[in-house]
Amino acid sequence: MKKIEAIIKPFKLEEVKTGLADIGIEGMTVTEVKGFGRQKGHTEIYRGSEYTVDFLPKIKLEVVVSDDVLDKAVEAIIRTAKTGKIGDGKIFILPVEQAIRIRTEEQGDRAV
Amino acid sequence: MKKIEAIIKPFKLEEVKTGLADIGIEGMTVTEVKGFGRQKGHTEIYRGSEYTVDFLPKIKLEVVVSDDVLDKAVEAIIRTAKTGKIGDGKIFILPVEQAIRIRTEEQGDRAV
Amino acid sequence: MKKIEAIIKPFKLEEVKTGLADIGIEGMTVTEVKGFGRQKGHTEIYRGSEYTVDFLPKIKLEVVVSDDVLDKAVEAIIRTAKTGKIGDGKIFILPVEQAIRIRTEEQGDRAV
Amino acid sequence: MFKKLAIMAGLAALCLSAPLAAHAQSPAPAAPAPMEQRVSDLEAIQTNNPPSAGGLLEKYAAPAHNTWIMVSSGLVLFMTLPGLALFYGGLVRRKNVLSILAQCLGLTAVVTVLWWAIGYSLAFGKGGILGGAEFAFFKGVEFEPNRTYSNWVSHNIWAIYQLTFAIITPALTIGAVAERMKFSAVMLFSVLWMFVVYFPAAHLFWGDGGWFNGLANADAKVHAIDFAGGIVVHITSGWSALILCILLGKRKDFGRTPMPPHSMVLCTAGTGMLWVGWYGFNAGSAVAADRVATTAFVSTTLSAAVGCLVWGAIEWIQRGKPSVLGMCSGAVAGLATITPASGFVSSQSAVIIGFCAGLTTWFACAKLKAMLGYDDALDTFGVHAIGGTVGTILAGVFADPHFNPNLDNNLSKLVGNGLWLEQVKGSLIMIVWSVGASAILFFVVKALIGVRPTPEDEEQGLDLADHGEEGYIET
Amino acid sequence: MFKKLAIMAGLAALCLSAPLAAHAQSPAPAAPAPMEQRVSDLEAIQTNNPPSAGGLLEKYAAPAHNTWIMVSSGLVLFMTLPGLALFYGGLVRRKNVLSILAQCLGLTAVVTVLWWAIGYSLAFGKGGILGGAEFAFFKGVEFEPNRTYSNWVSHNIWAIYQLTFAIITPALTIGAVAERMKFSAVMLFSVLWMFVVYFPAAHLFWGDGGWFNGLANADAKVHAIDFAGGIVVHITSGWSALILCILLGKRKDFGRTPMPPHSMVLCTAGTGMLWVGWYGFNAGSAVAADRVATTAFVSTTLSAAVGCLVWGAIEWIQRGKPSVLGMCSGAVAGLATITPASGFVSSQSAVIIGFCAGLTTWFACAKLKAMLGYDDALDTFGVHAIGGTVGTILAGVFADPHFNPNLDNNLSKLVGNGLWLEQVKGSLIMIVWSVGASAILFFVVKALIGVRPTPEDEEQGLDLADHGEEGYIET
Amino acid sequence: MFKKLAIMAGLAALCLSAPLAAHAQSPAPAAPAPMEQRVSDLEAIQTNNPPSAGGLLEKYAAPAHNTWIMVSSGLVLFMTLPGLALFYGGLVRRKNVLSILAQCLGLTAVVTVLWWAIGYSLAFGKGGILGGAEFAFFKGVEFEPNRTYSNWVSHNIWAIYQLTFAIITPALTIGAVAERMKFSAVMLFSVLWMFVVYFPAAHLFWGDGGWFNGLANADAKVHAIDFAGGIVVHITSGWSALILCILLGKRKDFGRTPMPPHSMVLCTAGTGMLWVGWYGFNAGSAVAADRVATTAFVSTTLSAAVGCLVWGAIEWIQRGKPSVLGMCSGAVAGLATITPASGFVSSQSAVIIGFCAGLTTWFACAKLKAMLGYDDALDTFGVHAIGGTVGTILAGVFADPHFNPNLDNNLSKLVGNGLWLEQVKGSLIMIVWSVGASAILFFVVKALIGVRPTPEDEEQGLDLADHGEEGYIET
Ligand SMILES: Nc1ncnc2c1ncn2[C@@H]1O[C@H](COP(=O)(O)OP(=O)(O)O)[C@@H](O)[C@H]1O
Ligand SMILES: Nc1ncnc2c1ncn2[C@@H]1O[C@H](COP(=O)(O)OP(=O)(O)O)[C@@H](O)[C@H]1O
Ligand SMILES: Nc1ncnc2c1ncn2[C@@H]1O[C@H](COP(=O)(O)OP(=O)(O)O)[C@@H](O)[C@H]1O
Repeated sequence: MKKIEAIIKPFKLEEVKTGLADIGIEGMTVTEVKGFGRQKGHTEIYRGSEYTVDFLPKIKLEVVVSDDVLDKAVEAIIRTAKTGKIGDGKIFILPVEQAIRIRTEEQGDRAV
Repeated sequence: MKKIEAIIKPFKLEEVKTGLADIGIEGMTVTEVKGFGRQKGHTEIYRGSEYTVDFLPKIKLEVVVSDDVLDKAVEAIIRTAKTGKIGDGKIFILPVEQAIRIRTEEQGDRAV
Repeated sequence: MKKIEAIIKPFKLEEVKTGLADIGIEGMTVTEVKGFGRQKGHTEIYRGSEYTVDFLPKIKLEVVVSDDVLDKAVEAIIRTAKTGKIGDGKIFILPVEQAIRIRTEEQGDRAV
Repeated sequence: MFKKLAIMAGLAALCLSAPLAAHAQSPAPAAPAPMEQRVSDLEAIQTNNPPSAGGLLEKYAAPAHNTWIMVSSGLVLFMTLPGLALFYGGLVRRKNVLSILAQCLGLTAVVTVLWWAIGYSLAFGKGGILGGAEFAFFKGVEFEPNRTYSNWVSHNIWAIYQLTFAIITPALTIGAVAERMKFSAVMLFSVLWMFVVYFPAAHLFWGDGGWFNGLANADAKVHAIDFAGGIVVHITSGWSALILCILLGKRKDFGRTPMPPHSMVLCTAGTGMLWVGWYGFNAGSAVAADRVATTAFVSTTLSAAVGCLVWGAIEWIQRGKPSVLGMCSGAVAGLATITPASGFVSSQSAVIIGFCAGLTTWFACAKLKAMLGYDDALDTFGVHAIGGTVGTILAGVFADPHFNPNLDNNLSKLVGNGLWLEQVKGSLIMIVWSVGASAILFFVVKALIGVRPTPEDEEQGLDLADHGEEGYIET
Repeated sequence: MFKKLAIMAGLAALCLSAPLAAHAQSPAPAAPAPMEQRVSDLEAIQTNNPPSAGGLLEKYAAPAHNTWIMVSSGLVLFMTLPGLALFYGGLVRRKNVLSILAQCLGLTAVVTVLWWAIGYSLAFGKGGILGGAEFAFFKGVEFEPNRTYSNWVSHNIWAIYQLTFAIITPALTIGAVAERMKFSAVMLFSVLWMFVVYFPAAHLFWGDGGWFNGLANADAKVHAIDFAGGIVVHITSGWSALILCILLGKRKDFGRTPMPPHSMVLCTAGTGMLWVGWYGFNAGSAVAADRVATTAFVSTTLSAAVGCLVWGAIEWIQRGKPSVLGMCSGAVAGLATITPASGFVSSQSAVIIGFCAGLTTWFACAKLKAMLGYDDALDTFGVHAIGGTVGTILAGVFADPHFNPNLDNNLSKLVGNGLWLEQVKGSLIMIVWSVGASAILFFVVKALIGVRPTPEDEEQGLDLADHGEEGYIET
Repeated sequence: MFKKLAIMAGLAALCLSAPLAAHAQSPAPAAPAPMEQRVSDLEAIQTNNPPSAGGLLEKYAAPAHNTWIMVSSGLVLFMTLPGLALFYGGLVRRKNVLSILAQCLGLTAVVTVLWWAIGYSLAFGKGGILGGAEFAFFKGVEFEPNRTYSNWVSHNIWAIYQLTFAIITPALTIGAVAERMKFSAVMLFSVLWMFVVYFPAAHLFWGDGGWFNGLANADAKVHAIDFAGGIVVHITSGWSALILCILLGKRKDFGRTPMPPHSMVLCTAGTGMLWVGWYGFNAGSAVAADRVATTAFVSTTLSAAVGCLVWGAIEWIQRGKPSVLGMCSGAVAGLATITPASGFVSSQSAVIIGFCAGLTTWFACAKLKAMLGYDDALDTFGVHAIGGTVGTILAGVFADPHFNPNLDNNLSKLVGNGLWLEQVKGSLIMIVWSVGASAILFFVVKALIGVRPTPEDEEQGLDLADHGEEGYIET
């Protein structure tokens, strides 16, 4: 099993979710995060005091998948999240040793 | 060392925390996340416009533990987080290569 | 590649970010989290009802780095995040199997 | 009683559907009255005395007094919307904030319609316990003052002014049962409660011929005074709240899960609005912009300030820091407590009353509640029942004809003498009445439609369960 | 220093114990008018009749009426800031909340300056379609009443009172185009719109010699009545809003991305403020604290309450729960719909009008909009255009001289007769005018400076794009 | 002075504890005065002239004027709670929002009690620098007007009206030291400051016999005018704020960490409330609903609007977009700047004053502060000190007896002549006084209880440190 962590633009979430659902992925977890990268932020000025915002709102999507679905899932994310503009984000793949569904205590691929 | 990531129902947090503390776990980190899964969401209607919410509020609990505590910890989480109803959440176990306590720069099991 | 997850005090974020940027790290993702640990919380009282807060606001910083930068990055975080007081936080290092830049589909070290 | 009501309603409906004719001619100008009479009528406006019979002004309200009561009506409505809505709304958890707003808004709308249809008539028509149907559907409630209640304020704006009291009273009650009573149950309970508790209470203490209307009714059975609603508003709502929250039971996970206010910012903003609006409540209750109004304005200000200070000071002494919620609570307690006394007392007495307000309500909220263990979610009992009761009794102690000459009409023997005992009597009767009636109504509503949400709904929050909406959406 | 201060204070107290002299002598009294005239002038203040010529009071406004209009001016401004700003601000997405606030604030400021410079003069000077420049820069707009508009209210406070209407009207419009129109475009459009739509509309229906001013102008071309702005405010803004939002196109991703209100808490708080402020709008439109004012106060209350109930009830029946937004919308719809009728009708009629308000605006917002598919973001059309139009026509049906004797001046033949047809005519003319003019102005503004933000700006939110600020900062 | 105060307090306490007897008889009706006198007294109410001696109305306040001052008192309190509380509260960081609310609420309560006990008497009793103890504990401050201050407004509501000014003045100051001064220190400092700065200032410029009361005191040492508090409120608070924030030092990490407003939504809502409330502040300062009141109402509106526009326009030109904070600041600056002039000037002058307001306060906040480097957290100095000073001087330039006939009493020679110089003198004296006294008090408070929280507390936020609460709880 692998965990896919995708950092994407917030307004792409719906599309990515649908894209993943289309290939049969039924579970995921999202977090509102702030990203720092090449995409430049903006400056706000409050009565003459500057306030530079270089952490931009992003969505972190976490999906744990069995190894055989991994590639399809990554591809689905790339396809749906890409705008081609700087700041589109990253996908990281991490190893997962075990997954357990709390309700049923099922383990492994059956739990995700 | 392993990292346990547990996605649980928000109102179970107190119980899970106590459950973990009871077995001697003294540190953990929680994040408010939104989960998509089998548990179905709800529809809100604002003056006739529907707004379907299928990301439900969840808590992600992260605990890094030494290998020998792992099973007890997982078991404690399952015990305290389970309601038996759909949406109880998942536990994922990921390998951790190193842990460092920033304050003391202690490393490994002593840092968690 | 490794993922560094650092749990730090919120007001240290600017410094840590600068510290990482200084050693050439150009991307990172931060999340507002709540931490439970040795640092003790506080008690609020609302008209006689106590409300104990033992989850304290923390920042989780995630940086995926190539293996060769890892040590410098960890060191930079420790240096900038340390206050020497309890609650300074932890650094965890996790293996990453793959990284992909969504925009360009670049993979591996070139993606981070 | 319900049969009588039904008949009344039927009759009124008939009147309503009859052609709205016959009333379109302006009053034919009579021969002008003698100069002396005309001037003294004009003076009577300034001194808030009744006009002479037969003069031009007899059919008129006075703009100055009308303005004050229009303003006061606006202020008291402002107390409920958005004042109380934000005060209470800030005190609940995030997932229930809309349920509070919905209840405040829903009660405003429902009580308005009830009041127009029959409530005003039952409260301010003529009778002992209740008025008759004479004013159903605001029949005859028009521009000309109803001089039973006011020398110079239009009957219709007086009716609306009183409406705003009728609105806020059940809205206060919902604080005790917040976060765990279904919207439908709150609405049904409140509608019944208006008939069984509020309309009688308003009539008994303020109505034409009301049995406990010590100020205006020489033949009152209890010679109680209640300037702006210590009994009629705060005792009825506060004591009903107590029994309701006991019968309803505690919130799910009460005691196990912390339930702190989700936004002390909203709560404090609401406190400010309540304070400002309360001037309409108390100073408006003079039903004129006269000496009694300014007296009430002063005493209201002082009691609120002292209540706020006292509560804050107790916390500071007791645990090293004054909380914002404590100061807000003290201010509101000071306001509730001075209410029955506000137009009767000196500024010095107001300070003393504010002091007692802070002390007693702090004790009720921070100690008594914990000791007894009921779950009065937002402390309606602790603040309003205790404040209202203490204030009602203190009104009997401190009422002073120098500040309100009306006390000399029927109460000259009691003032400074046994008046406080009448106050105790009046309070006790309405406490028993409110508690008893609310208990019965609770079971009626429970039997009819149920009162509590399912545990899942309570868990998820009433905003989604009862209204299908969320208070805040982050995206 | 303290000692010195004390001594000084003491000395000063001694030195200055002389009387503070008579600092209140006013314009030298002319030969006093006969007693009869003086007394009847004083009575005229109470009855809101004009003063006699040549009396002392002819040059004066009356404090009682002035107070009410000062209060009302404050209330109507309060409707825009913060009332409408919060109501609308809560309904948009988080990233656009400041753009709403900025537009409300910016319009307040810009319209104020326009009004002072020339707008008041164009609206309330003498003429058929527009007034002249006689009051430009508030020349001559001072303390003495302009008795064309009011017996006893100062000309200058009347001008400010009307300013608050001129402010809120374009502010209502922005609801339809929220989240996708540039700040600069909103400002430019509104400035032009004031000249092309609002000033004429205000003049036509309310101005001295206005062609459609049925109440005051015996020679009116259309004998329409509009008590507090059903046509002048709600029809002009609401129908302009419709055409604007159609021409502007839908919000980016409309239909694909959900766009729920980011804070129903702000929205509900704003609703409460709108309701309270609306008393200044409607009851203030009597331009006196007289019988018409209290009539309007009553009808406003009832229509709001009934509108709220009806909308809530429909939702309850239709999908099992009443939403807070539904109840808020119903209340605002009740308020908008009663506006043109408020000072003309009985309480019973107000209830019927409130009922129609809830029904029709619910249908427009929840059904019609979906059927036709335009993106009226915050339902300015659904609530204000529909409410205003329905209310204008119903005002013609229910207007009753018993509640407003002014109807007997020029309209006695039409009242209860063909008045509703005049109302239809007046409405139609202004609907066509508003839609046509707004369409043209839209293209003008588009050509000059463009109307829509870039898709990136719209994506990021107008708060950052147009103002470089964020509504909420979490740190 | 403290000794004297103590004696006064003792005496007053004696009075207070004495039986509340002797004053309970209603005024015995004297033989009616001649008709001419009675009618001219009634007219005097309408024209705001004093009543004749010995007439019936001599002992009465007039409902119309009383209503306006009751309303105005409510409005000015509304400015502080919740107006200023939200305006300032929105501008701080999330972790300090409650500390602002607590300080506003705490000051309201504390100043009220001080004012009642002795403050009103010191400010409005008779004397040169300070009044005496004649009104301690509101002794004799009752319904009958104090005709030194008002012809027709009750003494007690006048006292409460002035209280609301006494409340907001120290509350303005806290903006400069926000986020880094202990609650206890703010309270102690403010209490002392009231005695050393506010009570004298109010007395000097407005009090009976006040040395700088140019309007009412023919023998004034400086013939300054201050309509609604340019000097008394804005200069004292604003310049005290400057020295305080310098002595206190910068916020921890100032310059290194960004400290943007946590909620421009609250801030803007507060701005709207301040604007509306300011009508009570300025138009209420006529202490009557007379021509001066409506004049002030007009000029207040115009200056606010122009200030808002100017600030927004500068930002637009300078960096391509107008910020909401800029527009809010400009509006508040316009309000503060017109304050001393509001009841003295034409609408045209008000526009010019608003223009200067926007320009100068923008420069102070956006440029001067950065140049000099002090940390005036919420720009109390930049907006209130600068606005108040500029407005005070401009009041001297533009004051016009046509708009305020009282200028003809003692100042006819100075108006349009050297009056501006008197304004400069008055301002300078109070600037020096405020800065000096505040500096001393700062060190007194520092020595007694310390002024700054620990760095840890400052880091964690004052909400938790000083009040043990959080502004927002997400669960
Ligand atoms: N090394 C990294 N570790 C963790 N997150 C990263 C890293 N680099 C980028 N990110 C995340 O990806 C987001 C997009 O990166 P950015 O460099 O702005 O654009 P792009 O991915 O298109 O080159 C960032 O905002 C950040 O959240
Ligand atoms: N494959 C997955 N990867 C990451 N998170 C998941 C995955 N599947 C489920 N989750 C998380 O677990 C939560 C519960 O899952 P759900 O399917 O609703 O119920 P249950 O776990 O009881 O079957 C989801 O809301 C989501 O946050
Ligand atoms: N075992 C753990 N797993 C995950 N997070 C942890 C763990 N232990 C500590 N943390 C995080 O680190 C933070 C700091 O830990 P704490 O014990 O308070 O101080 P210190 O790290 O200085 O000893 C905690 O608030 C929590 O967020």
